[in-house]
Amino acid sequence: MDPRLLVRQEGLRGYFDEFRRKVRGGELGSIPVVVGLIIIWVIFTVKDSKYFSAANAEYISYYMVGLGLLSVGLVFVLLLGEIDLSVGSVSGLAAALFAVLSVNHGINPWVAVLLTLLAGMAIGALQGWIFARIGVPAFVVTLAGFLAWQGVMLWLLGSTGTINLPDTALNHLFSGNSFFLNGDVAGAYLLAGLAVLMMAVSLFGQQRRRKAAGVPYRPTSELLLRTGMLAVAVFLVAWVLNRASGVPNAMVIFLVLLVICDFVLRRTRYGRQIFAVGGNIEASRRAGISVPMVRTTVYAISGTFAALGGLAIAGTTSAAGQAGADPNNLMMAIAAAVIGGTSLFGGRGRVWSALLGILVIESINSGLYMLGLTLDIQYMITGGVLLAAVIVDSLSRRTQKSSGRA
Amino acid sequence: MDPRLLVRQEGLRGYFDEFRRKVRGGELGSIPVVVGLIIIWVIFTVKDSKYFSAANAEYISYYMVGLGLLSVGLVFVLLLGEIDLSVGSVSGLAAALFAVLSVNHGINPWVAVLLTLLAGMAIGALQGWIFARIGVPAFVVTLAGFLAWQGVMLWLLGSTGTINLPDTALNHLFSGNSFFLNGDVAGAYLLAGLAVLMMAVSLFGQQRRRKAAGVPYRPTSELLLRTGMLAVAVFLVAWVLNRASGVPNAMVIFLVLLVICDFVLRRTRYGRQIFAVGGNIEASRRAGISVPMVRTTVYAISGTFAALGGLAIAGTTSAAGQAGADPNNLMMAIAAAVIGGTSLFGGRGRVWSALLGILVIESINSGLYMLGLTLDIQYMITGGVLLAAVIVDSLSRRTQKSSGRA
Amino acid sequence: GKTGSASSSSSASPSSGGSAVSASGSIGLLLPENTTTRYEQFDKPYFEAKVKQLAPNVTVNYANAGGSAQVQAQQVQTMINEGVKVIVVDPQDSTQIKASVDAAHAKGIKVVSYDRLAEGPVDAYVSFDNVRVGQLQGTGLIDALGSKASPSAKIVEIDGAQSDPNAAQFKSGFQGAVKGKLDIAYDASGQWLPDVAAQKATAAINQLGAHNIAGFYSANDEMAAGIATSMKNAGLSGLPLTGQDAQLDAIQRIVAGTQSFTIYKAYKPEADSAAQMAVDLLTGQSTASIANTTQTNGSGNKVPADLLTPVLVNKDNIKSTVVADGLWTIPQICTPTYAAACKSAGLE
Amino acid sequence: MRDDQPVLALRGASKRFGAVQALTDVELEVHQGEVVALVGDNGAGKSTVVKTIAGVHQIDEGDIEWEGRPVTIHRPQDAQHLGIATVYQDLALADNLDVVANLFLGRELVTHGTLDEVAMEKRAQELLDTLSIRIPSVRIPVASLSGGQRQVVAIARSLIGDPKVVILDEPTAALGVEQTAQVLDLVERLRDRGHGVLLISHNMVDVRAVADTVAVLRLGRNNGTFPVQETTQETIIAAITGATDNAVTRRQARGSGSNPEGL
Amino acid sequence: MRDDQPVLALRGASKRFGAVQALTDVELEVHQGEVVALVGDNGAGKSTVVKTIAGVHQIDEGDIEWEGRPVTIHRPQDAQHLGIATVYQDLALADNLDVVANLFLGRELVTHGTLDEVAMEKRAQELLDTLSIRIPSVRIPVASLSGGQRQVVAIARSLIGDPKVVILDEPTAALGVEQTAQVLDLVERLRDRGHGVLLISHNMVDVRAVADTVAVLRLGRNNGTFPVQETTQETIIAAITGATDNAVTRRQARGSGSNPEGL
Ligand SMILES: Nc1ncnc2c1ncn2[C@@H]1O[C@H](COP(=O)(O)OP(=O)(O)OP(=O)(O)O)[C@@H](O)[C@H]1O
Ligand SMILES: Nc1ncnc2c1ncn2[C@@H]1O[C@H](COP(=O)(O)OP(=O)(O)OP(=O)(O)O)[C@@H](O)[C@H]1O
Ligand SMILES: [Mg+2]
Ligand SMILES: [Mg+2]
Repeated sequence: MDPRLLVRQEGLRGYFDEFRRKVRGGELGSIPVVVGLIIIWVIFTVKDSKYFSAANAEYISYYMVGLGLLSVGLVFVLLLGEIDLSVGSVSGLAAALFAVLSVNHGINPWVAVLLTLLAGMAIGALQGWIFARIGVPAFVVTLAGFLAWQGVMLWLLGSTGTINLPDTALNHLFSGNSFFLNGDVAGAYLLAGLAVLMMAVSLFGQQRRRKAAGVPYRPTSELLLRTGMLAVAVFLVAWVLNRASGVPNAMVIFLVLLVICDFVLRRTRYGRQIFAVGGNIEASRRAGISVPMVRTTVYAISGTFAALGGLAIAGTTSAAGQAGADPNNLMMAIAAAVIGGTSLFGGRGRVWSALLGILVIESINSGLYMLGLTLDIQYMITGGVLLAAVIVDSLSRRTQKSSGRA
Repeated sequence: MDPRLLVRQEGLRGYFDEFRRKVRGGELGSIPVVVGLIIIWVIFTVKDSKYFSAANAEYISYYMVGLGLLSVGLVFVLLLGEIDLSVGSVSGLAAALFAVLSVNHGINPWVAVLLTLLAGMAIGALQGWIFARIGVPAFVVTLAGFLAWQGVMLWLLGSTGTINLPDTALNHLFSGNSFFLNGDVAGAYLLAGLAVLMMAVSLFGQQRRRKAAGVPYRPTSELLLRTGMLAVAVFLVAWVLNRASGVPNAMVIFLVLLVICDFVLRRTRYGRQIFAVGGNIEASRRAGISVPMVRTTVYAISGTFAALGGLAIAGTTSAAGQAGADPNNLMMAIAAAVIGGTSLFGGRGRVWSALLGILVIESINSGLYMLGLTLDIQYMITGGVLLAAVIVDSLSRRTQKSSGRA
Repeated sequence: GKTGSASSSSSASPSSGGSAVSASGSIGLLLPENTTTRYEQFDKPYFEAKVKQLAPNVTVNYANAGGSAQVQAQQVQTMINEGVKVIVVDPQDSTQIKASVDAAHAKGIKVVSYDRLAEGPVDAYVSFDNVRVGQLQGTGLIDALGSKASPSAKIVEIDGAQSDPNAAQFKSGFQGAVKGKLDIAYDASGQWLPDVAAQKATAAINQLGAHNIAGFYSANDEMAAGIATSMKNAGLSGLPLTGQDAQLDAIQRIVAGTQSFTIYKAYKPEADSAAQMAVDLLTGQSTASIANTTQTNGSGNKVPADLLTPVLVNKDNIKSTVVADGLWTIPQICTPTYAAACKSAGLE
Repeated sequence: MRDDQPVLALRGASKRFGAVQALTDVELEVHQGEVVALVGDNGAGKSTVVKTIAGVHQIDEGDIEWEGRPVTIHRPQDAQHLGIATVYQDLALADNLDVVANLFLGRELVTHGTLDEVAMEKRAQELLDTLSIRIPSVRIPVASLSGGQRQVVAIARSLIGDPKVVILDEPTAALGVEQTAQVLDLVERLRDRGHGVLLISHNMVDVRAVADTVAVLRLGRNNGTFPVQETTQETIIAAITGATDNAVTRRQARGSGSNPEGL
Repeated sequence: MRDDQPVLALRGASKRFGAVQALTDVELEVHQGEVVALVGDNGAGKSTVVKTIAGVHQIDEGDIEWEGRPVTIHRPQDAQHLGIATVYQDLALADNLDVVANLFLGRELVTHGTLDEVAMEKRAQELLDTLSIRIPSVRIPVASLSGGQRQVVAIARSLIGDPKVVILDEPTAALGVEQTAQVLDLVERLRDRGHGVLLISHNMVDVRAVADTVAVLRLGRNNGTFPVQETTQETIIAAITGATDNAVTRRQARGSGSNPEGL
């Protein structure tokens, strides 16, 4: 053990000491965003008491899904240090494609979903391939996609205009009146219990293995604290959502995908390769990683999530229309990932940032819609809050940098 | 002299040999874009013979100015390896501000122009400062600006909506019926002659100084060739524009600004600092360059050009309205800079890329508009051509990389 | 008990049989976009004022979707959560709004479709007839062309955004009116954007040749600003140019002679009518007093409707229409630049 | 010099970068159980040779032979699959990843499809201990390591997997005296185990200590191959600098006059 | 040791990076006309000392004294203005700029507000010639230079302007034998002209050749300061490694047994 390393003391005590040292050194992690979120909630509640209601919590947890899914795909791309400007257009195209397939051509809705997701994946892979193999900057490829896929969408919808979607299959799951276990109270608590269990199994299992191998491990007190905090949070959310109609199925799908993506990024070879390429392309190449493969697949993932997000957005209106490819969706999805803490410069971030960021954005949106402000004020506030959220984050990261940890 | 260096032979012969070697090695410079431009012209001329007319040349040279000005500002930002997403919104805001100041408040139009440009500069500087000093990623700051300035614009125009601009002062210069020397044939040739003269003086002056100092210099034959090629190009353009109404004053303003910016970037300390920061921030910092100063001022420049571009765009409609902050303008301005050859990764590029890129984009636009295609086809073609233009460029750069020159 | 709080709040409403003046509750007003001035400038304040006059205790919750159907859906949901009793919605996308209308209907909330006819179980509808607007533009253009109107007279048509269903209605109204009477030689979408419209107009001029063009169709005033500039640059200022919305800048151009006319859809009667319908529905009364006709919407529902007639405004009737209605005042129109033209047009 | 077939050989390799002819007709052989030192002036082309063999650049002309048959090495993977491990002069580590992740990059240990972080951490700790480097924690990002620490991480990287030929481009440049000694020990251990080693170094003392053969490169061309045992340091330096009268000899001449050795 | 005031001194400097205490109470003095060698194991904190003095990092505790009075150095500019020129171990050149532009970065020659490219190119050529490095052309981007070429560019950079103290962090690590000799000559010239030089190196031969004083750093703390003339190499190495029994001595012991010096 290096004598210069300031080691954490044993036990809960040491955990708090380290926490205090980290806060002073600016290693705040998600704390500024969470604090920001609470401030946003307080302000809107003061403005309109209806804001702090179970109904609004449900509203947020439902409407965050569409953009949130786009954002998850973008986290993968951002981890590479790249950008995907086409996600908004791809999501619009996916909704249109699905509608044309399932409504106009009468294909089985699940098959249509599958075809749509495959189309999203193919689009992403194509863009990724042009970027990775031909070397066109990703910004340009996806900017071209931004325009071209929008064109394809308009062409697809050309003769019919907006198409209403039936309330079946995935559309039902993504619609606003589909809840986990039909909104039974047990459903929400079941999900919460599952989350806590997974966390506990993962943490304690890891501790056991590390102990056995004789490498440093986290003390049991810390693990209990972490599990406990998660438990409080998820059961609170479950309780609130139960006071409204339960847990929207859309949210369940979103959370399950988040867990899977988190696993892929942190615990598999492929995830490690994504981080490596995002950190240093030349080093990755020399380490034998196929950089073009990683790039192509990451764009395919982004395209798939864009398609899924498009279906979720279409679910909120039960229709696929020409306005589906809203460029604001793109901006907001990127903003969510960044607010949540994923670096734009690659190699640093987590999929959970998509959740955290989209929570911030939807919390602002729902408040603004509720207050019925005119659009000019609304734009200014969204812009301002976005900025404030990131200023806090950047300031904390600056302190961090000056103490050598960035 | 290093024996490994393949030196160019003396005389014109050597020049051509080197040129051939460069083409084979993929160091094509602007050639792919120019070839692409010619292909675009040929295709549209085949589709509609009116495309290849003096009137259309005049059309392109006039309508390219607004977006071109946005693009020039963006080149500065791209040279830093950053992005400015707010230019579209700032340009809309600038037009609105100018209209409110000069029409609603009756302020002298030149004073109003000055105030508008100052406002653009201040906005840019504010964004740059937040980025440079607080450390918020530029992407996020300008994304916030993208939203917020649009809000301010709506609020400014709130009570009156669209405002008609009088045909005076800068608005006259930016309007479609204002020509250099009132469209006199001599005007165009005067400008062409001036350009050739400047080029010749600069090239031969440099040769003389280098000769005197005993460092390597370009042979006279090469200088003559370069000057000659420029002369052919500019006199041809002058002749074509004279067949229509002459050289639009908007274009003259654009070209003069391009020359100034090129000078600043290539021949001054400040320009060198921009390239250095774009190449390696830490090296610049250690060399005593104030990185935050460079960043803040570059964003101020971008803001100023956005404001000027906004006035130019308003000039094309003689009105400032709420649709001024079109997000497509942003996308097109970035695309122009990149198509023209400015790297998105910083440290590599020229302001002339704004001219070249916007020429490509307006050539496509004018053709598509002339054919009166529907929006879906239009989107698909613009996206496709954008992609094709950059694929060629990237492919040439790849050959280059494999021979070690990228 | 999962169907929760929202339904309980809505089931209470229709008890207050008394005078409208004492009614309480809230009405949601949802407008679609903000690139044209009308919504936040006129419709919203007129509507709020009328509601205040009819029922002082009723509050109006407002939301503007900024041109996004998806945002509008979220806004409807917010209104439902807030417990409004009537929703007045100008749908950004009249098909896509159906799910929101269904959701509101399921909670017992009444829906008034404003300006554009929404799909779904809508309770009342007030609007100007979009097809009629296009027809008026067509006949107005033919009138403005006068003796030059002929089946070979070449017209440049710049439509609204392809993604906006209204644009298609204007277009079909216009094309129906001029069919066989004029030659539409160039037809493209200006995307509701003036700079795009200006460029397309210039492209059309280059394509057709300036001398071969008889007139220009612009779907609205915003784009007419750009087209007028392109016409001026090509020396075609004298040719007819259409518009719609009676924007201030368009009125000024009409005064100056660079635009022939605009279509004025008086916002106040429309907003008043909608407010009356909303208050009626809020208090459980029938809308029959105002809704004198019915319209069938895209999903087959027969909706009681009040269809208002648009007015064509040209140099001759500015005073009796937009000025008389208080939409614009003479000092607003006759700025120093337009003083001389105003004088000759008889506006002082 | 051994008489068996070289495991790795370069035949008439040439490489051009733009207008610079970096390598011209370079020949090089590495046998099993042999340490070949590649020396030369700055910019002589040594690192270019290394990158050529490792698949970072491709040669314009000439061949690479592996165990007697010509091979094409397009990408770094190709070299790795042959059994060539390389430590580059420009280290190329992923700064955002921690020491363990960098060590195992591209060769992660996996159980049931999941990264086996525990096993990797344990093995990393052991590897670094044998190179006697002090790194505060194997879980800190490589960005925060000192120059020497980074170099040791890169060297340790090349020992994971079981390469047949190890190429070390100035491995001890940033290392302290003790770490340098460890790396030289390591090179000897590799040789004794029958690996081929290509070592690039400017330090003649180190080269003479471990190398069997010295290949000199000068301005991108071969400038002689010498068996270490039978060659004086002066001969090698003359081959490197291209002259017997050079800054080194002048300095030594002056040194022995004005500034006598020792105390 | 001279009795005049040190031109640069570090008093009780401490620096922490996150959970790593990189420097603890470090003392250091550099006098005019003196070459101080700062040596120590990898990760001992040498580069951190350099960056602290040069304004890249700030110290947490302690003082920097310049000509006797305490100064604060927040930014690299501050150090430059005092007259400190630094060659960093991680070179930090702008890869996209050519050699000339990098040499003069931040100190461009200007006539009439315009960059005087001709004068800069001439001067650059001269400077590089004195360091006897071969660079194909001073107009190629630094990205395409070899490791040693880059290092020489960085060293040449520090000589532009007229610094009072020159700090060199492992300047000869990547250099060939001839270039190393040139740099050592340069260090002696600097000393003779009355500049103070702080030289960091792992090469004991070089250190003993040019340094007047050797300061040893171990695990972020001072571990002795020795006048070169009166100290044996073994003493210094023992101070660096913290033990007289280390890999170096073991290797030497073995070496003298199995692998006798010389031919
Ligand atoms: N990517 C590149 N592009 C252009 N030129 C290059 C490139 N890489 C190397 N060169 C040139 O090739 C020559 C040889 O470089 P190389 O890096 O192989 O030298 P080296 O022998 O390793 O030197 P050092 O001892 O300084 O590391 C140099 O003149 C260098 O300028
Ligand atoms: N930016 C940083 N963030 C965190 N830790 C750092 C940072 N820079 C250096 N360190 C730590 O500080 C210690 C000293 O590093 P430093 O670079 O000063 O060593 P050094 O003496 O120069 O070593 P070398 O001889 O290998 O160059 C190391 O343990 C390193 O891990
Ligand atoms: Mg090298
Ligand atoms: Mg160091």
